Amino acid sequence: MKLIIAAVKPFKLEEVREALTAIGVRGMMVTEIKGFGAQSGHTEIYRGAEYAVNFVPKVKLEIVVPDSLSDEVVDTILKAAKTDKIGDGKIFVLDVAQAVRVRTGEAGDDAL
Amino acid sequence: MKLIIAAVKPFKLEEVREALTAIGVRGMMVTEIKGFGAQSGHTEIYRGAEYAVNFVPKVKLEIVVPDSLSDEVVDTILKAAKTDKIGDGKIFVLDVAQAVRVRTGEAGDDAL
Amino acid sequence: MKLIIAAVKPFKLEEVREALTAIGVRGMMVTEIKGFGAQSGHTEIYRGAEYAVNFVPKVKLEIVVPDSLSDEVVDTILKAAKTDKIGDGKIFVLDVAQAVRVRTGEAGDDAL
Amino acid sequence: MKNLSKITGFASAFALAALPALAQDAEPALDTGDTAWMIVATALVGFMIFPGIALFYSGLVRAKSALSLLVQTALIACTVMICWVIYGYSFAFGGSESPFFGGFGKLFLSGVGVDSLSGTIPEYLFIAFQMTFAAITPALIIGGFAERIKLSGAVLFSVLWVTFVYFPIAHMAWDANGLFFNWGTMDFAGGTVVHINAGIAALVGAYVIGPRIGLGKDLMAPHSLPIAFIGASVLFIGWFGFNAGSALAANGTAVLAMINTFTATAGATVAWALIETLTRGKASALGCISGMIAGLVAVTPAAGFVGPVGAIFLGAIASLIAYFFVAVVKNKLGYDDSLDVFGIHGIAGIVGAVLTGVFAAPSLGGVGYAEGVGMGAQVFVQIKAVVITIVWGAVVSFILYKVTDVIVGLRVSADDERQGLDQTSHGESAYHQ
Amino acid sequence: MKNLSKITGFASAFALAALPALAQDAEPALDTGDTAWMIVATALVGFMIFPGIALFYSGLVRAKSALSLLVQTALIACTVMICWVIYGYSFAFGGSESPFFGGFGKLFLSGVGVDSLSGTIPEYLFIAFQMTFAAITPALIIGGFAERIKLSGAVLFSVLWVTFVYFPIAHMAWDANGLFFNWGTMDFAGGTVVHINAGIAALVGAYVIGPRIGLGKDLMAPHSLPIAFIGASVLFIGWFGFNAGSALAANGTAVLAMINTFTATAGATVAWALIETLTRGKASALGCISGMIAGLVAVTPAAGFVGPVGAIFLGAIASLIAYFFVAVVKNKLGYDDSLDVFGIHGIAGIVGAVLTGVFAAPSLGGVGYAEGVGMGAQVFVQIKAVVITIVWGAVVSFILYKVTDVIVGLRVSADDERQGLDQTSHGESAYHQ
Amino acid sequence: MKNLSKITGFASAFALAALPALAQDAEPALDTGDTAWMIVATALVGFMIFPGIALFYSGLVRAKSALSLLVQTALIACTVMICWVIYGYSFAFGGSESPFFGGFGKLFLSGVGVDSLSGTIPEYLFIAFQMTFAAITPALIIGGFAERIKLSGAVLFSVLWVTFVYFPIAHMAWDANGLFFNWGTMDFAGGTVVHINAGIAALVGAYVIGPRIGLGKDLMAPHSLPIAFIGASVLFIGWFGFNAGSALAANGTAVLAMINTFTATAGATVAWALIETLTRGKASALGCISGMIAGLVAVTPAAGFVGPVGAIFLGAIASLIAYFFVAVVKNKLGYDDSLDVFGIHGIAGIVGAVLTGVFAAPSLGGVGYAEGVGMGAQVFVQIKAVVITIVWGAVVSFILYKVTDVIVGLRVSADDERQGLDQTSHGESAYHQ
Ligand SMILES: Nc1ncnc2c1ncn2[C@@H]1O[C@H](COP(=O)(O)OP(=O)(O)O)[C@@H](O)[C@H]1O
Ligand SMILES: Nc1ncnc2c1ncn2[C@@H]1O[C@H](COP(=O)(O)OP(=O)(O)O)[C@@H](O)[C@H]1O
Ligand SMILES: Nc1ncnc2c1ncn2[C@@H]1O[C@H](COP(=O)(O)OP(=O)(O)O)[C@@H](O)[C@H]1O
Repeated sequence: MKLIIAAVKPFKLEEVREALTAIGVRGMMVTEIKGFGAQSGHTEIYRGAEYAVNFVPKVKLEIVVPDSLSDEVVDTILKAAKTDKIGDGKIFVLDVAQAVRVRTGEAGDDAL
Repeated sequence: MKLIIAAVKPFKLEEVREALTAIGVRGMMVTEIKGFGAQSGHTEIYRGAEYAVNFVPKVKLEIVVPDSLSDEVVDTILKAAKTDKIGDGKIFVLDVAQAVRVRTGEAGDDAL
Repeated sequence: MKLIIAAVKPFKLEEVREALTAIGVRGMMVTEIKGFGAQSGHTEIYRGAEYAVNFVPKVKLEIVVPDSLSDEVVDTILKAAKTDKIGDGKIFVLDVAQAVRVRTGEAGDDAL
Repeated sequence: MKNLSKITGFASAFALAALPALAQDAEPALDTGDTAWMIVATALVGFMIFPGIALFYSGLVRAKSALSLLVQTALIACTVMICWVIYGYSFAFGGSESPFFGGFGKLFLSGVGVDSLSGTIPEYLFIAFQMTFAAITPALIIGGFAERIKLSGAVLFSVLWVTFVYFPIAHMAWDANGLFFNWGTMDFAGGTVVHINAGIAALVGAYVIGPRIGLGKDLMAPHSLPIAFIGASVLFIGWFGFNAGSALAANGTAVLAMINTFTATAGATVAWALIETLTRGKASALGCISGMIAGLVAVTPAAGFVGPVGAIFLGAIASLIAYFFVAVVKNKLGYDDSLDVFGIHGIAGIVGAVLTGVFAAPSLGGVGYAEGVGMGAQVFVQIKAVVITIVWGAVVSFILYKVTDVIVGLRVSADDERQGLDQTSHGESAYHQ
Repeated sequence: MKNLSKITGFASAFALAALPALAQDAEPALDTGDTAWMIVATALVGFMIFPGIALFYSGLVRAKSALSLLVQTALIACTVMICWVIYGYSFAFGGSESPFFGGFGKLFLSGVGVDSLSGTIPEYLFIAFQMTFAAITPALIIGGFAERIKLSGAVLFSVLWVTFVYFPIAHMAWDANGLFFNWGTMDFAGGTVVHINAGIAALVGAYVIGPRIGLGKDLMAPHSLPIAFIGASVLFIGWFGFNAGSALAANGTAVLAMINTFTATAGATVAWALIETLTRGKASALGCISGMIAGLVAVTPAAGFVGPVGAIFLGAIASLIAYFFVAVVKNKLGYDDSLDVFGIHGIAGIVGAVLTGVFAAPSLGGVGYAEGVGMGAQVFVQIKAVVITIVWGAVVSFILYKVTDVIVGLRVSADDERQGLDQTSHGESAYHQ
Repeated sequence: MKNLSKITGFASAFALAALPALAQDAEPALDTGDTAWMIVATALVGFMIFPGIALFYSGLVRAKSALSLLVQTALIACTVMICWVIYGYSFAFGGSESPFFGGFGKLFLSGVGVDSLSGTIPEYLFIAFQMTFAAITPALIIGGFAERIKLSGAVLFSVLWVTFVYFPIAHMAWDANGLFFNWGTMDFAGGTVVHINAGIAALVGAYVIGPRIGLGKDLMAPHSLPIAFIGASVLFIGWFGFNAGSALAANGTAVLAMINTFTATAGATVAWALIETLTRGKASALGCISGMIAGLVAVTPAAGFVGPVGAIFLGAIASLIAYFFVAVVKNKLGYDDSLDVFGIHGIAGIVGAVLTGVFAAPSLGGVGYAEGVGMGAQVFVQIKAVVITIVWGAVVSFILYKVTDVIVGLRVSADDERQGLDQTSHGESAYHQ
């Protein structure tokens, strides 16, 4: 199995989720994160005190899928999250040794 | 070493943490996440505008342990997080190449 | 490529980020987490009801870099995040099978 | 006298001043009790702005625009206060005989001094009290196009709007020479001038400016209902200044207005909660505060004219109609009156204005009509005033939006809107936690 | 006269009205100053509800039930206001001669008009002022079983409770024919009627309904202490209407009640902070606002009877006893009076009621007792009134909880409770950030 | 009379009492209207503390110290109230003939009773009103060293400071025998006594205690601007009690003070927003509330002396100078007056005090000067009072900080500061969400 980690723009979350459900992804973990990258942050001034906010709000998706589905998931995210503007995000793929569903104890692909 | 990622129900966090400490786990990273899966979300209506909230609040635990401890940790979480209701969560296991403790620079199992 | 996960003290975030940029890291994902470890939490009392807060606020950094850069990144974080006090944090290194940049579709090291 | 004093709260002050029973002597003198109450009433209406309406609106939008509503409210109110002392008071109450316009007689409050009286209170107090009304009305409007308006556009439009819509209509309704005033329209505390007026302007604005990006797709739930609740509660309490203060004295009429404000709001809040429970099985917090505002708006024109029990029904009816409008009708029409200024202030305002003519009937516990006037006739003049206000307000507002758009522009860029007004228009974030 | 006017705040109005010194002429006439103050006092007590108590409670619960306390407070208060004008006022002040019940003479406020007076103020004002007292009391109770009560259960119970507990006890304490009133019990602004009453009902409720799931295991810390602080502060300021307003006039007694409200609260707040510092080395924000409320409750019966310095001690003593109760005793007993309604309103109310009999002594700076009454005798009637209130309140409340449970049920399902009342009872979330 | 009554708000009470026109008869009697207003005014100033200034400050700091500002404000205010009734009132208004000190004549408010009058209001009311001024002033100071002060240090310093700085200067400014008072300094509601005084003490404190760890490096943005906005708005509304209340009566002067408070604040808010727009293209929420406070501070000494239009300019000028100071000068000097107490209260206070001497000119719409006094002479005495206040305040405050540091210490440990005062000093967290 593979763990697919994607950092995307917050307002793209719904679109990505729908696209993934469409191709049969049945679960994911979503985290609000602060992203750092080529897309620069912004400055805020409070009574003359200037603060550079170097981080940009992003959403991180973590999805575990059978190896077979991995590439399709990556492509789907690529399409759904794309705005062609800087800061669209990244996708990373890692190997997963094992997966278990807590409720049933099922392991492996059945757990997903 | 192994990285064990578990998504569980928020109100189970304390129980799981206690169970893990009991078997000698000495550290973990906990993140509040939005979970998507078989357990459906809920709808909220604001002045007639209806919103489907597809995500369910979950807690994500990330624990790095020596290979030897890995299975025991998984079983422990399985037991502690179980409510037999849908949405109990998942456990994923990944390989970790290296671990270092910042304070001392110790590496490998000693770092945990 | 490697995924480097580091849990550090919140007030060290800026220092670490600067140090990493200095050695050419061009992106990262930052998450506020609750850390559990040797560093003990604190107790809060509300009208006589005592609560032990076992978790300590930490910041989690996730950085994907080419294998070549991996060790340097670890060392840099080690130096920047160190206060020699308990709770300085941990660094974990995992293998990454693939990386893609959403905007361009570039894959592998070019995506970082 | 009696007749006049029935017609409108503001009028009564002038009226009462002459009643021997109430003034120590024939010629009017300052009454410390009336003055004490009206100072407080003025502060209470100020409280409706700072922070009442600002919080109510801010809590209902998404976190990324939470500050924009605070800034818009504050700057609009402050700008209008400045306009008021410079020319607004004169345009509304400047003493001209025209039924539409107060004239230039009191520009810069000329001729007013520490000792000038208006009835039994200092004229400065009448000016300040009226100023708070003028300041809050345009601030109500901005809820119609929240989260996408340009700050400069909002402020410029407000200045134009008070000048060409509010000041004239205030003159018509409350000045002794005003059009509605002489029709005998019953508008105790400003249902037409303030609420119908604001509601219609917001509706037009929502159409002209267009819906928020992602409407009906993205989650646009209130970012903090507790903050909205604080705002609504402050509006509730401040409204006692608005309604009971419109008696311009600490007398039985003021007290009647106060108890009616309580009972109408109670009726409206419970009604909204009940209809929600019946239609979806749950009574919501947003529903409670929406009903609360609907009741407060509905009782505004009626406060000094109806009875406490009648007020319960008046509030409840207005609340149910407003509910039906925002929960059903609005979604069909598909415009984006983001914070339901028309749906609540406009609709409840219209219902309240008309029902004032009904519940004022002695048979329904009201104080009755002017001599020779019956319920039918009264309801008719009520409707007449409502229609004029709607037409005048809609047409002029539309023109002013277009003018504003040409001069400074009304809407921010799509990217700025998506990122949120707080960062793009104000360079701040509401929360750092 | 003098004697009577000492017995209770509300009485004094009627009393004073007749004093030539204070009314222009023999027969009572409306005093604009008194009316001005009482309008404001009424608004201030309204402020204690919207948003005072609502925020205080909402901030102290977990985020997942933050809205439920707002909705319950709003709907209970609004429902009781409706009951008040329909039959509550009559049951409490309807003019019957019974020491327990006001009768049916003023159902629907019949016979009351714009010109009816009560002392030197319009009767509608007395009605509205009293209405706010009736509306806030049941809203205080819900803190005892927060985060697990059914909305329908909370509202139904409140209606039953005001009908069978509050209205009768209000009659006993404040009506000229009332039981306590004629005993000469000193309860200036409602320590027994409002606070002891609410505290005991909450305690019974906590027992009947049972503790929250996870009590003592899960973290149940306040989700927003700043919101609770806003609520407590609004209560503090609103309490001036509650206490000083109970003089029913803008006179020396009202002013004495005001300064005592300040000093007693100051003493209580500092005392709670000190005891916390001594026992655990830290003074907490929750401690400050808890002490504040304890002081406000304690001075309620005493406000017009004791001196400003005596009030400091009265507040401090009540605060320390309340602290001891919520921080030590309560945890031993193990019931879940979630927001310490009994621990603070009940305990501080009892202490305040008894100490009123003590600090009223001229030797301690108080205004003294009725002719022929000494401290011992006074303390005895104070205790008598407290005991009757506790017994009546406890027994009747218990029955009403059971009745409510049968009709609509009191507690939500375990799953709903765990998920939080906001989503399960109201279909909303307090925050979207 | 006239002359005197022009000199200061507080004086006018005594003055007016004797004017036949305003009192029923020659010898002073209680006026219910004046009493009604002053009861409310006192509650409004209390509102500025609970929760006004507490929220304003709490919202502006980081979440980890949000509660510390609430606790410090509450405990300082409560402690000072206790000091006030015990000896503060006597030190300030005890009746001694000294120009600097009120003496020991009224320790424990001895000699004051329910019937004692001060002008047309009960003396207890004058005492309570003044008490709120004494209580808020030290609470203003703590903004200068927020997020790093020890609670014990903050409270001890406050007690010392009111004793050796506030009480004497209050005597000088407002007592009939006071130094400034007899110079004919115009300070209507306490620009020197309250704001300049607090500003300078905060500045000295910021220097003595030193900057926060990480200043200029870490993000120290306000954790909740909505909460700060609520605080600022409450301050705005409460300020009507502060300014209009300083007339000590419900008269024309009180009303003038009220309308000026509106217009000056409007001018100041708009001015700050404009200068921000010009200099950085964005008007911020923090800017709006900063301008608001600057305007309120600036109009404090002027409220009863200038005209509504003049007040607009007075507010705007003070706002621009304060902006320049906090946005430009301060960053150069590099001290950490964390919440700009000096930058806003101090600077706007000084500008307001001086400009009062200018805008009081009849030619500028003001009420004019005492007989035989011209603008130049008036401005001179204004400056004299300001300088004395600054020198006295700075020197004595410096000593008191050192004394406090020796006795209980001023600053928490670096670790505690880094972790945040809420957990380390109070054992709580502001939010659990
Ligand atoms: N090397 C990296 N490791 C982890 N996350 C990264 C890395 N580079 C970028 N990211 C994430 O992807 C987001 C977008 O990347 P960015 O460089 O800003 O734009 P783009 O992806 O268009 O080049 C960043 O905000 C960050 O969260
Ligand atoms: N394929 C997946 N990848 C990552 N996380 C998942 C995946 N499937 C489920 N999860 C996580 O597990 C949680 C519970 O899963 P769900 O399908 O809702 O119930 P159950 O585990 O009982 O089948 C989800 O909310 C989500 O956070
Ligand atoms: N085994 C582990 N797996 C995952 N995270 C860990 C582990 N051990 C520690 N951590 C993280 O590192 C942080 C610091 O570790 P801790 O043991 O408290 O101090 P130190 O690193 O100085 O020994 C913890 O708060 C936790 O977030």
